[in-house]
Amino acid sequence: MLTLAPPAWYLALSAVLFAIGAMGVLIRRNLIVMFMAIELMLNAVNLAFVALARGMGSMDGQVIVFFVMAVAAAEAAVGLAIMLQLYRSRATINADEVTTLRW
Amino acid sequence: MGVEVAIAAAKAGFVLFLALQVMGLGVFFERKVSAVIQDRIGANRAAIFGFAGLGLVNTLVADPIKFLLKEDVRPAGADRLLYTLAPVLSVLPALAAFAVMPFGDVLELEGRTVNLQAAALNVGVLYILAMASLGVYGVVLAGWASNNRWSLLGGIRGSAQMISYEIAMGLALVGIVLTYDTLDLQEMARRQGELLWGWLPAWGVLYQPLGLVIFLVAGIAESKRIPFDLPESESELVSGYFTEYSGAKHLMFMMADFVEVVLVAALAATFFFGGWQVPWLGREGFAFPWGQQLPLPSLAVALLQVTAFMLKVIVLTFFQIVVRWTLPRFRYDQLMRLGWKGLLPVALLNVVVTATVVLLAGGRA
Amino acid sequence: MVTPETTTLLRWIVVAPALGALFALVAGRRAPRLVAWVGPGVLAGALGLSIAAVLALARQGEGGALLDPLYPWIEAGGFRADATLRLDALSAVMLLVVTGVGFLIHVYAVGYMAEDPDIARFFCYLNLFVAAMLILVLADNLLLLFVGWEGVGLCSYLLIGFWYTDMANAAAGKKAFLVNRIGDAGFILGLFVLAWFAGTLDVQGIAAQAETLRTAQLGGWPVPVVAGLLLLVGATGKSAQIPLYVWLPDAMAGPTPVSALIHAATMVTAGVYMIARLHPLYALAPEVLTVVAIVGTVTALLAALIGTAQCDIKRVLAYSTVSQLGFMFLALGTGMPGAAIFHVVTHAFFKGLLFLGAGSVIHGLGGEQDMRRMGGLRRHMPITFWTMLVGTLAIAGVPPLSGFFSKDEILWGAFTGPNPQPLLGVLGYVVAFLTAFYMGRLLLLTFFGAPRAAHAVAHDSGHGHGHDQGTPHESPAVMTVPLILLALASAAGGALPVPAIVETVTGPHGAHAHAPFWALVLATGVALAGLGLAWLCYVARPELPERIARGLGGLYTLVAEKFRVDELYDRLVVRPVFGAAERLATADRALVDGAVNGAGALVAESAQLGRRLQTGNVQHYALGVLAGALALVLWVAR
Amino acid sequence: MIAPLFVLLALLTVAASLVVVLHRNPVYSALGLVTTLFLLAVLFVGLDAHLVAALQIIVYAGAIVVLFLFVIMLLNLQVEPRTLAPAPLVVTGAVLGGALGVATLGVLGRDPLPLAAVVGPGYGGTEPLAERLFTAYIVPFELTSVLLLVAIIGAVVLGKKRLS
Repeated sequence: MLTLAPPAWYLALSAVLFAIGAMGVLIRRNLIVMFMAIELMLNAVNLAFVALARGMGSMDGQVIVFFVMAVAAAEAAVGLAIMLQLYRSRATINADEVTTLRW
Repeated sequence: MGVEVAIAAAKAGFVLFLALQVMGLGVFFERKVSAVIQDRIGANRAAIFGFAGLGLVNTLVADPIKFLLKEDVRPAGADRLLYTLAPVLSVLPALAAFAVMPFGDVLELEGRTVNLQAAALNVGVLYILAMASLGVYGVVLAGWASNNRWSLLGGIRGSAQMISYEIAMGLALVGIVLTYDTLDLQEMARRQGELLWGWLPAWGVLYQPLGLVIFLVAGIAESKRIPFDLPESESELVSGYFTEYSGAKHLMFMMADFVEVVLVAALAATFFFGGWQVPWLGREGFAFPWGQQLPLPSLAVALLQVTAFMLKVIVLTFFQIVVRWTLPRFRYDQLMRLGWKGLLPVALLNVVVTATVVLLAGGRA
Repeated sequence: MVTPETTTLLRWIVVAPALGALFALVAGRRAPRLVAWVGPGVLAGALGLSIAAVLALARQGEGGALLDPLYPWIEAGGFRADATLRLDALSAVMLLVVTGVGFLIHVYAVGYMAEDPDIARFFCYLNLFVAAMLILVLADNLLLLFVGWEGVGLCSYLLIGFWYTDMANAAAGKKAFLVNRIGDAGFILGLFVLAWFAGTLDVQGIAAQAETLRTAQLGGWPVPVVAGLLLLVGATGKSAQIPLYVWLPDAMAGPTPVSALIHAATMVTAGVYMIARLHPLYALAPEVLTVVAIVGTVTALLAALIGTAQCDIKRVLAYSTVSQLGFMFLALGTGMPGAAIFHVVTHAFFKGLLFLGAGSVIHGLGGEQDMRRMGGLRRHMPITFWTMLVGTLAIAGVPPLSGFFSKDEILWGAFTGPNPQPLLGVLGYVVAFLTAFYMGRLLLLTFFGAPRAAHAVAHDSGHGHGHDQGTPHESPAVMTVPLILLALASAAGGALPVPAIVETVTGPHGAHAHAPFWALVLATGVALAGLGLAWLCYVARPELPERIARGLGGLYTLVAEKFRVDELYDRLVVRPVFGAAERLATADRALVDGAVNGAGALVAESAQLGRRLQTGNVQHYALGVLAGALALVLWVAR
Repeated sequence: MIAPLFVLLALLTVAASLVVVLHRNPVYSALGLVTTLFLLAVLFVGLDAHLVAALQIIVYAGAIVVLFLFVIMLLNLQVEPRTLAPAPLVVTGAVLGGALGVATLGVLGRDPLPLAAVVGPGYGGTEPLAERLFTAYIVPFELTSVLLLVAIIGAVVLGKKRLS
């Protein structure tokens, strides 16, 4: 039915969301917020997949979205567990205070 | 066009009416049933004209008025926006879930065929699950926005609990979905009208007794009621996530509580007890297994079905209230153990067994 | 030639002891007593299966064979080696010896090792050895034979060092393994040569390629000579011939049943078996056969000489084994594999018997091995004495015991065989005389004369024989019954028509014509003379050996010190190798390590520059990713 | 022809995503994320992806963001005194991010996109998705289960009070 808009517009929205997510990763200090920005980027990509799937009349894009969700769930579980541990040992989740992993 | 909008609005209104009425009935049950269980009279001052039975009306009307007239206190340091938003987010998803609830088959009226379901959605089961999963936000945000440590603890408990039991609930529904091979609730209700061996209505409870048990347990846990009311257990957390709430906002939390009870009852009825099905009642009227026919007009059929659905919902609501006043509260670790080590494996087993049987019985592979 | 019959029987002969080993490995710690039943039990099973297989073979008539193809093993280009078991007359003889003698020795070991806490490990190794030996014997091609060859070598190593807490035992095991490695290197090279020129390692295939091989050349040498010599190196390692015999005497560090089974009856005959099996190849190179004969004779003489001056009862038997193996090589070298295998069989009987008897003596004395502290045991251990007497007479070659026939076959063959070596034959008679002498010495020192053991018995110097008693005692029935059975075999084994059977496989036919009567008399006379000299020296005039030793002076010391071969090897091989290794190690540290470390240091130094990029702040990295993504998009947009 | 509804939804989505990135309070960031996800689900419905829309809400809104909120509340994060990273990073990040967005939009404008005006009945439902998932994508699907198992184990180990 495609009542709202042609896929290209969805893709444009997707690009904007992705850019916002990418900026979010860079400009924030808080690791959890950075993490959320990453989720935002993933979702922007999901939108592109769904829009292109609709445009091509194929289900494959939606299948990929399914996988992205599974990966995002796994990532969130492990990532948040890491942040809990980080907070327990360092009492901070600011990116610029966790820089021992170098050299 | 106008007629269709009117019909749609009427259906939506009817569903809401149904949900809220049964909810009110639930409040009354809560008072009276608890009294009976605890061997006391209960709400005996609410009689109207000396007739205690009218206390029902009294309760239904007096309680909301009382809440609405109370002062709406907002604690210092509370987050202004979220403090207000939380009760709305609590009650809204529960009410929204009723949109896909079928309350009758079809009504043929002046040449129109009206599907007795507010919104026909081919992924109705998933919609229900989605709404159920959104319900958690009200709890979490209320707990956080109150700026009160008991509330916060309640919110944390609530979020963990609801996520945990959502899994078992979803898996219990997978069994029933496999059995009836559809995600559409209306279709599922129709399938349950088929007859086994020519006389037994093929209700879900016959195929999925284990699924019913898991669904009811998980559903009660989802609605955060005793014995799963850890997020609001008064002996530990005062009132948990809504400790700080008063007035109309408190009323909304109470409403959400009872709407969820009715929702669980309605879902259990739809999935496991044939929904609006009356045994042997088809669109044309009764067709008894012993051969007798009793034709009925479409309107009568629809009325019978709606009544049957309401009766089932009321009975299941009543059942939940009996449970609530019968069982003691779990400890938090027991709650988690039951969810993850009890219900989840059993639900998984149920899914595997169901899938195997469906496959072997020549269901679509 | 009869077409070989295909069967699935043979694999079970190999599998049975392997299962026993597996059982001992898995359940041994928990059920050691069960292992003592299972260990010999699987051997009984293998023996039964072997008899069934041999009967099946016998039904085929002369030249028949059983084949058990397990699976295709290696197929690389034109080369092909299958895991196939083959039973013909030659392997049938070996099969019966391995399973039969092996079974008796297993039974004996139940008694001998009864009080060892590690009995499960022992039977695990022992069963594994038998399985490997059976692979060796039944292998259809040389590559599979090599699997068994290495398997028995491994088990030999494990069993020599069985009581590994004693450093000397562990060192002996290591020595055996290393010396065998040298031989194995030759063997592998021989296999390469054969695989290259014959295109197959199949025994039948090699025989069929005889014409091709005869004319083939490798570096100016005929291929049969090269291959034969390389394989001979392998055989000298496994069968303890000069120059690689030095490991066998040390191998006596293992438990006595091991010495009997591996280092007397079966494994050490693998080299003999291999050369006999490849006789068609060796027949193409008479010069190699001559080398084989010379090696055998010199080994036999040398070992016999050393044997006359040893005091450890097992060591005497060990040198005796080396010496008898020399006889077998002499037989091979004179082109008489039938005689060689015949001696393998009789030797398995009487040397197994002698070792088990010696073990019984050691057991009875609570671990004593020095003959100078024995004596007079005849009355205390009658069964052991009588059975060992049979064994001694058999090895000395006194008619009508088995050794007489097989040895006679060899000695006479040295003069009349297809590749006659009269000079070596004369030396053979000298060795026969020496054999009779040192065996007589062993028997007399142990069982006759005055008991010199009383004081030695009290304190147990042995390997966990906890039951030291005041007087020497006869061993239990589980040990003596195998002795009796082996004694019967040693006595009557000479009647077996082994040469005739074997020559149906190896050829040449009819080479085992019996010696004339005067030769028999001569042989008997030599044997009796040896025994008589022993009687003179150790019973009639006990002071005589002292005088002879003093009279010989340095020569005697040289013999008693085993011609200082170990020291010679140490000087010639071990130390130069160590010295070269030291120098190479220095070079390695300076050059190779220097280069490696230098490269590492270079990288580390240059990385000092790059590491400033690594701030540890994840956002800086994310910035890099973003820049990369942007670059990609711009490249697409180009 | 672009429905005004799409414009409205798109603007709301961008606004919500900006809340995620810019709000000083992590809880509001999380709520912004939920809103974004919810609006995306609505957009998915507009693209005939009903199942994906439902999953989006169940998995993302119902589980993943709740996890975020759960952790934020567990750590009791409040309004941050220093929200933004050091200025140079913020400037570079904003410039590069913006450039990425602009560049992507530029690329999008160049080529005509495929447009299947009509899709078959049942498109976006459970059946066609399941059919692809359990045939062409069966191996990634199974691997995903392994991935999730590993993630569960990792999260459980990391979630323990003490790491030894």
